[in-house]
Amino acid sequence: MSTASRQQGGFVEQGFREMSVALAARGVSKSFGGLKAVQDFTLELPTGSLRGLIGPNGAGKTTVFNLLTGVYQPDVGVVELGGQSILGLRPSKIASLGMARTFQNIRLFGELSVLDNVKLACHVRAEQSMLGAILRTAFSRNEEAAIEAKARRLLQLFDLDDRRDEAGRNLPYGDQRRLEIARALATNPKVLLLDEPAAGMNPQEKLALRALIRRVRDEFGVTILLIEHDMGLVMDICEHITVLDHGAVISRGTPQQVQEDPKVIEAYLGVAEESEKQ
Amino acid sequence: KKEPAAPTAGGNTPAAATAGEIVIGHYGSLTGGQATFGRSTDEGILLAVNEVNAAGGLEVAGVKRKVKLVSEDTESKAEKAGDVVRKLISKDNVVAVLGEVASSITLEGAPVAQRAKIPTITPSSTNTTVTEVGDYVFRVCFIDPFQGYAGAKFVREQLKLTKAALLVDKSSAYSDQLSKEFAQAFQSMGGTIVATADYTQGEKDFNTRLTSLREKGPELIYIPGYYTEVANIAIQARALGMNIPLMGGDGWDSEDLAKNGGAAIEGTFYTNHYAPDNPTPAITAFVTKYGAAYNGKVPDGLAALGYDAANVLFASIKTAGTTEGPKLRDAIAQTKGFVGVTGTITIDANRNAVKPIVVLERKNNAWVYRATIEPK
Amino acid sequence: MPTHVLVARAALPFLVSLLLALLLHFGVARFLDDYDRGLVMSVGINIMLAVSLTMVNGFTGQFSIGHAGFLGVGGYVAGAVTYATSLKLYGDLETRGSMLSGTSLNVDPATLSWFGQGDLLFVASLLAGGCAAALIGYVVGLPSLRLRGDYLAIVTLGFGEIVRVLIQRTDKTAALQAWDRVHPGVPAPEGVSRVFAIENSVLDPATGLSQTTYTAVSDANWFEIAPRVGGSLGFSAVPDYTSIFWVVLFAGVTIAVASRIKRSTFGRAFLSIREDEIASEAMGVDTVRYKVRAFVIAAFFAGLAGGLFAHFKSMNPNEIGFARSFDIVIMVVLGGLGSISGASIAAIIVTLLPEWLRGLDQYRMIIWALALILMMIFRPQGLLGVREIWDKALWQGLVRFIKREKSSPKAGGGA
Amino acid sequence: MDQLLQAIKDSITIGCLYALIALGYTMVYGILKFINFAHSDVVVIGALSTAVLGERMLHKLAPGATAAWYYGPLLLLLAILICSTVAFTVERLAYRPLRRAPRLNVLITAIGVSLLLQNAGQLKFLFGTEPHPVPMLIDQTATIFTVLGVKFRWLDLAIIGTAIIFMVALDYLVFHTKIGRGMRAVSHDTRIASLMGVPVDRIISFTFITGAALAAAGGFLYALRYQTVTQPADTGWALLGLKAFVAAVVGGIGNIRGAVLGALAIACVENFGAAYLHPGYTDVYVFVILILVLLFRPGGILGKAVVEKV
Amino acid sequence: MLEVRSLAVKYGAIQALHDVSLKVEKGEIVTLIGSNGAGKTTTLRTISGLIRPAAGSIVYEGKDITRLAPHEIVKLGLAQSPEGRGVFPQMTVEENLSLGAYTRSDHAQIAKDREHALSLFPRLRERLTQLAGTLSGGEQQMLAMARALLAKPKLLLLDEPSLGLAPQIVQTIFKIIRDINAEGTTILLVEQNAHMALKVAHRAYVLEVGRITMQGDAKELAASDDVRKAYLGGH
Ligand SMILES: Nc1ncnc2c1ncn2[C@@H]1O[C@H](COP(=O)(O)OP(=O)(O)OP(=O)(O)O)[C@@H](O)[C@H]1O
Ligand SMILES: Nc1ncnc2c1ncn2[C@@H]1O[C@H](COP(=O)(O)OP(=O)(O)OP(=O)(O)O)[C@@H](O)[C@H]1O
Ligand SMILES: [Mg+2]
Ligand SMILES: [Mg+2]
Repeated sequence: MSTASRQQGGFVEQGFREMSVALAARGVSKSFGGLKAVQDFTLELPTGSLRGLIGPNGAGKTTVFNLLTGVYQPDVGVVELGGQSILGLRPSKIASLGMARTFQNIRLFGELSVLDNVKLACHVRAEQSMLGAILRTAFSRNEEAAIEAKARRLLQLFDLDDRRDEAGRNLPYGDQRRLEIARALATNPKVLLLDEPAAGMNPQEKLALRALIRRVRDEFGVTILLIEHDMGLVMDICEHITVLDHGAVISRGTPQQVQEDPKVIEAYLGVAEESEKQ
Repeated sequence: KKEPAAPTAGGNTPAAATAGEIVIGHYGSLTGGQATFGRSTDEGILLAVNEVNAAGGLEVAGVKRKVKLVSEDTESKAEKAGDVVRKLISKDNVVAVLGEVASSITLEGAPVAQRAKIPTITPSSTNTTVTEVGDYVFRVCFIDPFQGYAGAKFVREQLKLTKAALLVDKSSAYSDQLSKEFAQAFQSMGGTIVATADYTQGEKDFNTRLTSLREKGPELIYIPGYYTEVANIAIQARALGMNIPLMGGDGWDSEDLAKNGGAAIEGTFYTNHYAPDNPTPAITAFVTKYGAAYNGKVPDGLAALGYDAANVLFASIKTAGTTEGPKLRDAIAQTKGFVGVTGTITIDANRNAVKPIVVLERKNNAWVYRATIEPK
Repeated sequence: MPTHVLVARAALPFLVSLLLALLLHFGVARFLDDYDRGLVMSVGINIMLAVSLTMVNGFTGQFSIGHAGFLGVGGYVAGAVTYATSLKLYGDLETRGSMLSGTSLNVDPATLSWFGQGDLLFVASLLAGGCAAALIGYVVGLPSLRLRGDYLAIVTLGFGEIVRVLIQRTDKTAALQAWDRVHPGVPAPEGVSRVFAIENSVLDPATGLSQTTYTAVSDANWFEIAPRVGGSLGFSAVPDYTSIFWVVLFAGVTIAVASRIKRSTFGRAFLSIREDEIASEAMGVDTVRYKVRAFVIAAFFAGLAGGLFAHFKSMNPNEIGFARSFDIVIMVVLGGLGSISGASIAAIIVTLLPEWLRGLDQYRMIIWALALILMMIFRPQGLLGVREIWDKALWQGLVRFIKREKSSPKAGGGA
Repeated sequence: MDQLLQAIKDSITIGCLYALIALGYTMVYGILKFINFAHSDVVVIGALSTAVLGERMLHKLAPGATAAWYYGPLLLLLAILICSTVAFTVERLAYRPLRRAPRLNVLITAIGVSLLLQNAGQLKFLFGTEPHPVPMLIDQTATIFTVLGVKFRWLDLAIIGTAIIFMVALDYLVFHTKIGRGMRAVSHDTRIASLMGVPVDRIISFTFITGAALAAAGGFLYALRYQTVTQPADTGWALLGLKAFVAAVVGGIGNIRGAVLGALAIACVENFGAAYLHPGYTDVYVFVILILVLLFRPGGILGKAVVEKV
Repeated sequence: MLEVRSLAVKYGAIQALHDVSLKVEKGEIVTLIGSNGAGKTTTLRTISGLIRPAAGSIVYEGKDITRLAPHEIVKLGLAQSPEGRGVFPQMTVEENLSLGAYTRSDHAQIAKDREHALSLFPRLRERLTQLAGTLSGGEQQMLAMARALLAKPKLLLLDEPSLGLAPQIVQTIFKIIRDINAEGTTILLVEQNAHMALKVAHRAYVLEVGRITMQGDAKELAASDDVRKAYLGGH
């Protein structure tokens, strides 16, 4: 797997110029009752990019994620994954097509062990049949072994291997967040959506997370879209940022451009950015 | 003759015989939905057993031996009946099994006894199929076809009515069969069934159904159900202004029907195994003894049948002179003219009891004996 | 690993079941009396029910309280197949099994073969029952597309009740009838006074009353015979093929299949649904499909159990209702949600304890109820929790526990 | 026509009975999220204590005569007292220790309690197995008016009236009092509710007592209407409980007004089904309607489908 | 006002707190910082009576509250805004707010406080009839804070009030903390945003794997090297 991903990583470098689009949303809108949570949202994620989605609370960021992953269906608009429309598909189908996510409110399988959390996520790539599993054919046996190996490798990467037998919900908050990312990666995604991965972490842990996200992008060649309120983190690692307010895109560009956009300062950053930086 | 590899052979060594005691089993619904029936039957059987023991025991081949009764609970579930009968036979080594009231439960228990070649007598399962299980299965009650016939005959010949409606408990095979037999007999005697409606055990509300029956103008409603529902049906029918006679079968037999139905059951009839006020010596003696044993209770038909079933068994053990299954079976099959509380019982070729039926009428707040219908 | 080793390993649990079944049937059963043997079979059937329900309630965390419905469907279908075929082929309802099958009392055991044509019929009917139940399981699982949690539970309950009422109200079984009722006017052949016949009731619209005629089973089509098995009297006219051998074999297979699934990637997929459906979808688990699958598999084994039940005791519509379903749920929870071995042990307890308590008379059911409540209060995670008897962790925990128990009194003694 | 009228009248009266029972289910479900299978047994206790106490008090009453007017309310009060005590004790001893256990455990405990109450009730020195007659607390036949041969009796009025009084009182309690607010808070999240200062245990006890009082009223009216109360293990009771529960679900479980609506709906389905389709399949109609309602409105008629935001 | 003495808490076999002692004086803002899994939430839960400690005691205004039920503790004026928002998801925003004032009965004042809270979070006013569960993460956090304000406690425990909030709202939250403190509410604050927490607090405790490792004046701690390194992301 590592060689494959590295190749893919190499491909990313070139593909960047060709602007192959991993994920695209065009003119997507969603309202709840009278509330327009997302309006005419458009976004293109080039393959291998690492981009950010920010905006004030209730701007519609999580809703965008839900629209992309099939949890909600857009009222209008198109969502394409690798050039193929994924409108109307169930979230599980979308996941099998190569999109994974983490949740703003952590959703681990609390009673399952850390290892099983990751192994479960490998299920979507499993090829054995249920009958094969019942009869425990050689194929299913080998596949189980491969899944175990893959899960262990991921846990090692995320520094969670020594806690693999613990129940998911007994991990501290920060570890749970990392486990969520590991679990998402286990589905072999092409696109990874992270919803506030740094929430509830202290500055020290956030630093480590930054490095980890970069590494994931580089080593796995995954395209990443990130929601985060920690400006330090967003501005540091994202190549490109989209800003939402009241469901509409109010600005997009490089961190530099966005940070200087008066609309963004008014709606979101405010004076906060100043005091944060002290 | 030895039975090859009968699984019970190991269990049925005459351990009881050496102890001098004759063990008989009773399986019945001592708890659950039909506990009233099971407990009444049990009391009747116990009375018979105590009587025999008080007289020093049962004389078998010249030796007086005490009788021991083992009663087991089926929880009113057919599913349990097999287990329970197996237990009586394998663990308690009973020589014969008495039991169940409900035909559906007896149908589960009887095959077990049949297979083990232990005679079984059901006191009160009236469904025809019960004794068809095999040659070890007997009953001391009449069967539903006869009861339906007797009811029809009474309505046509004594009440002289021609238009009847049926209200059937569809959850009970007893009710189902009885209604069909009644209808058939009634029609063959020139009556007509003007309407039919049905219900399920445990239901409490019959207004809609009674209303629909009323529209057809019947002169009598035949309700072959259990007294639990009949009381309600009567009350609701009277409240709807239907003051025509109601009639049913032995499922009505319980002092609770009067208690619950109150004035509404005035002018109703039912066919039964016996009438406590029927002044035959057997009945009077039984009623007195039963009252003395169970602080003044008036025995219902199930208690009387339990008592008779036990006594038929005892008489057969005496004539057989042994408790061995096949011989005992033959002795029971030869029962003829046994004078029981519920009439003179003769066992026919199909192992059913041939006996007369009585009709009771509710008059001035009391059940009174009205007529006897002899077997066809 | 060489192929034959792999194959042997793959088949191991099934072989073990077979051996155990043979051992119990020919070995242990000799020392038991009829009653005990009956209990062993009841236990086995209940294990199948509990383990199959574990796949729905324990693995996927759905909450089915209509499991007895599948027992009913399987039992009635399997029973009907044997019943109709026996009548059609043999004209009677005797067993024609082998030494593996249940009651063949009228036959000299020495003449019995290893596998009779009756066994073939029996196994075929069991499979038919299982498949019918699985089909219904599919239908019952479908609402899980829209319903979650307790609402799904209530739908399963509703389904169970519908099955019960429908069975209760179908016509009754064919019964022995007098020859002249069935063939009016035709003289009876010598020695024949009664034949198996089915009732044909025609409703007279004027009176609402049914007119009854009879058809001899030998003249009827099998599809006329098979469905007529309902009715409130119960369905007891099924030849008793079920034996300890078959029950133990099928219970073993059920346990093996369930635990194989549990330990495979599919087991994890099931468990993830129990933990968090939304996250599970996001990880690519098609939750609806898996829930339906769980229902289908569980229903299949419950249907098999039903078939065994029908060829052992009698089917009765009043006893496949919700009370029975609750009994099975009790076993599952008592054993520990999701634990296969736990459910099996609980099935043993739930079957045997009330029997052992006989003798307590009218207090028996009270004590059983109290025991149930106390077990829930003092062992809320069930007997084994989510663990299995064959999990190392369970034994390690036990060893640690015993060691601690042992060491503490020693310390006390030393002081 | 008279059949229609009769069916409507019966639907309403029976619907009221179902509603009283359904409310108990819905309240306990709402607050503890488990189906209290022992609830129908509390209804039985209400009905049986009405019958047994009535028998004791009024044994000198001439057959067919009606008791003085105050016996009705008196017996109702006693039934409420007994049922509430039973429910309180059960909650305290059997359910409270399981506050943190998975819901399925509580459910099994409820089944255990139900078995316990049934079998204890069958003991000879309690209610025994035989049916109990109910003294005439109200003249069964006294009619207010008759339309098309359908009689509207005082009895029907008493049932509907009592039920309405209880339901209105409950509605007020839940939606307009502090206790009601507490109940609703506990129903959503006990832990957070306790952080808001809501005395969770007391509220839960109170809910059980209220539910039991309604059950007692249901049992009482039942006894009044049907004049005879059968033993506790009678399957009819379990089925009655089940239908009341189904009513609660159809209306939207946890929703007080929904329970009443669901009860009326279920009673209609039963009575109209029996009158116009086939009386033998009433249970099937009820469960088919249940499944249909849930498929088209997964939260019940008045219930909100639970939305979970991710 | 609040004194926690030698608190020990266990989750089954895992010991989450060892010998934790801390003090909150009337009128103070005290903050409790520490990395993930240090036991901050556990400490607050134990104070509120949600968890029974294995050892130690909690004294509030001279009264031992270690064994009191959560609602009794709230009645004494000690409220908590729990971790993970803890709104009632199936209730509307409006109902959530009214439950905040459950223990109070001064209706006129409640209405005023409600107005005040809504003016602090205009977002909530727009959403009064929405089910709290469908609010965005940040909106839920605002609701939890507003609800805590309506309880008018004497001592308020806040568990990560700034989690998932946009930078500007974070500012608002800390301003509110200062304001209500100025109005006389004592506050015990648990924060990951140690930076801001140390700025508003008077005193601070540092919790590490279930033990208090440092304590003292907030400004001084913020300046100390250890704290800068571990919790402020300083270099
Ligand atoms: N299922 C729903 N029903 C009604 N309103 C909803 C629903 N989901 C989201 N909303 C509303 O849509 C808006 C956008 O919510 P969303 O969760 O996308 O915000 P967000 O940008 O992720 O905010 P935050 O940073 O606080 O997490 C919010 O105002 C929220 O109240
Ligand atoms: N219910 C539980 N069962 C077992 N262990 C638990 C439980 N809750 C917490 N823990 C453990 O107790 C320790 C302290 O947890 P706590 O939630 O108090 O930490 P915290 O300081 O609030 O961390 P965070 O900043 O992540 O919220 C952690 O190691 C955690 O894994
Ligand atoms: Mg969000
Ligand atoms: Mg915390």
